[in-house]
Amino acid sequence: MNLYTYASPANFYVLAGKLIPWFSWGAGLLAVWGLYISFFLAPTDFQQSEAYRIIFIHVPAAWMSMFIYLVMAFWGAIGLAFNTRLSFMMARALAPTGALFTFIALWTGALWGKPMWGAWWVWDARLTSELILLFLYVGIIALWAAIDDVRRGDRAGSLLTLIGAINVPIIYFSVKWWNTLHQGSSINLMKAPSMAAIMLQGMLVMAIAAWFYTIAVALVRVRRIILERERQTDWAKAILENE
Amino acid sequence: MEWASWSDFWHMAGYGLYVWGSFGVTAAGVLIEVILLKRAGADTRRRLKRMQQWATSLEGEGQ
Amino acid sequence: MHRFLLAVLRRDLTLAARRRGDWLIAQFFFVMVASLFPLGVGPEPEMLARIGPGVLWVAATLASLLSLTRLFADDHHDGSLEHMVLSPEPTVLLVLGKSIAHWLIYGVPLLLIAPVLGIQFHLSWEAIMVLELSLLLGTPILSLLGSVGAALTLGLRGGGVLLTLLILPLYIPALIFGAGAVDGVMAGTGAEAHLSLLGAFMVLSLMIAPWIAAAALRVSLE
Amino acid sequence: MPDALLSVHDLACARGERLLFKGMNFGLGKGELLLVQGGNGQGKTSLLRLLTGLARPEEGEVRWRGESIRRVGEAYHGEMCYLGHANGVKDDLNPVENLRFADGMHGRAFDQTRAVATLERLGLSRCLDLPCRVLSFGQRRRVALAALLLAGATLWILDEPLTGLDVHAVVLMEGLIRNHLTAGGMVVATTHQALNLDGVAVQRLLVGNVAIPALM
Repeated sequence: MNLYTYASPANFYVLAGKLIPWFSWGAGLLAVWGLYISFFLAPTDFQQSEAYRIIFIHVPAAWMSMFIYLVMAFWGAIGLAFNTRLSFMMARALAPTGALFTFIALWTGALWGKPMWGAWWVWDARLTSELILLFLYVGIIALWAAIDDVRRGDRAGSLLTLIGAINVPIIYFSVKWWNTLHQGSSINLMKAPSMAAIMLQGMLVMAIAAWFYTIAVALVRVRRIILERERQTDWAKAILENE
Repeated sequence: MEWASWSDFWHMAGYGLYVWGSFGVTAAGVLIEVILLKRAGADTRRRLKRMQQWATSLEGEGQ
Repeated sequence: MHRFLLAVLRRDLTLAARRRGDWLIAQFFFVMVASLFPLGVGPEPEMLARIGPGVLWVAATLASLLSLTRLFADDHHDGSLEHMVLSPEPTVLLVLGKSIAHWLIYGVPLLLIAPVLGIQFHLSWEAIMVLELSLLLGTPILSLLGSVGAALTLGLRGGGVLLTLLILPLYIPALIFGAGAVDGVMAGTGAEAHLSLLGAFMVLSLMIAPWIAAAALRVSLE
Repeated sequence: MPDALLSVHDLACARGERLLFKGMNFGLGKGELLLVQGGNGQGKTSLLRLLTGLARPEEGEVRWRGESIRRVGEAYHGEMCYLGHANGVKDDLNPVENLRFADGMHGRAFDQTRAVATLERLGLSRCLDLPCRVLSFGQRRRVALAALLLAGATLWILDEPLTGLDVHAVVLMEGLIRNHLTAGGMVVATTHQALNLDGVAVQRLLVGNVAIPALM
């Protein structure tokens, strides 16, 4: 029994089935804990009053949106380099959740921006980069949807993810540069003068909850993808009959 | 404890719309994703099962 | 190696010369998109001069996308793409050659038309010079990154729209630095920083994009 | 098969999720012809694309001179010439120009007199200066065959080379294949039509599980 055992879809299917309940329950409990910190332990901010509580969603969602993209790029690169089927499936399983978190980050950013800056949307470097990240996610998902052949779709999607991953830092930098030129001083979202330890703790707990959720959802999705692709094999047929 | 009453809690010092709008949409997004995932999983399994039954019925006819 | 590159260039340029209508369409598209803006936002010279650089840059990216859908599609359709991929030279050189040919056919004419449109937008001579310089550095980026999208969407239904969706986000740095350079010179803050960043992005695209496009091409031909 | 230049080892090929064939093994040496047979959709074209290196096998590998074609890559392409369903002929160019660019792509010096002679030999003497757009399908196929002859490759991989050719051209093609084989060349071909190839070492390979009646 070693790591390679789980690289085979059949074994990973079983392993994922065992892991899903743990991650789901973990995500639920952590979310409850995180929400408790967000609403009952974290004090009112003297500048932003209660509106700042949005960061407990906004910041973890923004972290996740970028991190999931990087993980997708990682799996894509592994798949292209070593021709491992499972890594392509992981990349596919992660994309919709990444797009969801990107959308949440944008939505909460707008709802936070309105009371803080008096505008639903500002062309701030972070928000703009996040919007472009959403475009990248949509592009990748659309490319997968357009390609019927599984192998071609896997590789094409991974190549697009990779060139996007190289481009995202450049985009972020360029938008930031553009932003400072056009607005004089950029509005810094994270410049909360007194970031209390309890706030940081709340964001971390929420971020870990989001992690557990992402893993659980991705595992469910990857199990479905495995079953669909391996339906000709004996073990998949046996699973279908027994379920 | 920060809140004097439940209505205070929902009011969020006048920022209720923004705070609950954020948390609400997040919860809705997660919920929708989970429901869609459940449904897609069930659909896939049902479809694959039917395809399999069809394949075995064809084999039966062939013999 | 460079003989192969030259052969690809000569081939694509000859083919483009045989079908002048095709590449004129993209240039007319560029002119038309740019001309729609004054009609949409009004003819005030100050406003046009302010939005001019951005409009011309956006129009240039759209015009390049319009022509990119056919970068590999025609050769794929008649089978010559397979023959070229099966040549004894690396596919990277093929992609690089075709990107350079695309730039010569579609990018260079934009450089010639842009000053005329710049005058329409009441840009100063200085601004037009910088616009030219930024397009000179920036349009190769459009061809290079576009080749990745063209290779990925080769032979797909609705490939043209998909190509736009995939590639436009990647163009954003070029758009920002390019239009920013002209803005900078108009605002009196200088264009050097923008132009050097644009140049750096061009060099980076030149080093990375052909490799990814070549890999994408092999995937799409499988 | 000790002297097999082209060899295939435990090759498996899938289209979509359907496995077309697996565990395929064969070798082909100098002067040998391999006829790939099988019904529609059984993977003849897929096999040919695997042999060219355009497609990637599900399992196993294709070797040229004992080395995987993935590794030798471009060196292999220099000794191989592929003619697929599409001719690879540009409609906007005339036959001579087509051959010139084909030579350029393969890094060969273009020999105008030889190209013209080849085209004339293939019965295209009257359309040398016409754009290929106005040529018939069979004539365009002949232009593609001229490119194949000029390529001077050891291994020809031909997918339905006789499609669209008239009786004379088929006879001509048979002669070309025979000459190529006696000169030490190798051919892998699929065809639905009968080929008259007396005195040639023919290997037959049936792809897929559906047996079809012998074609010749």
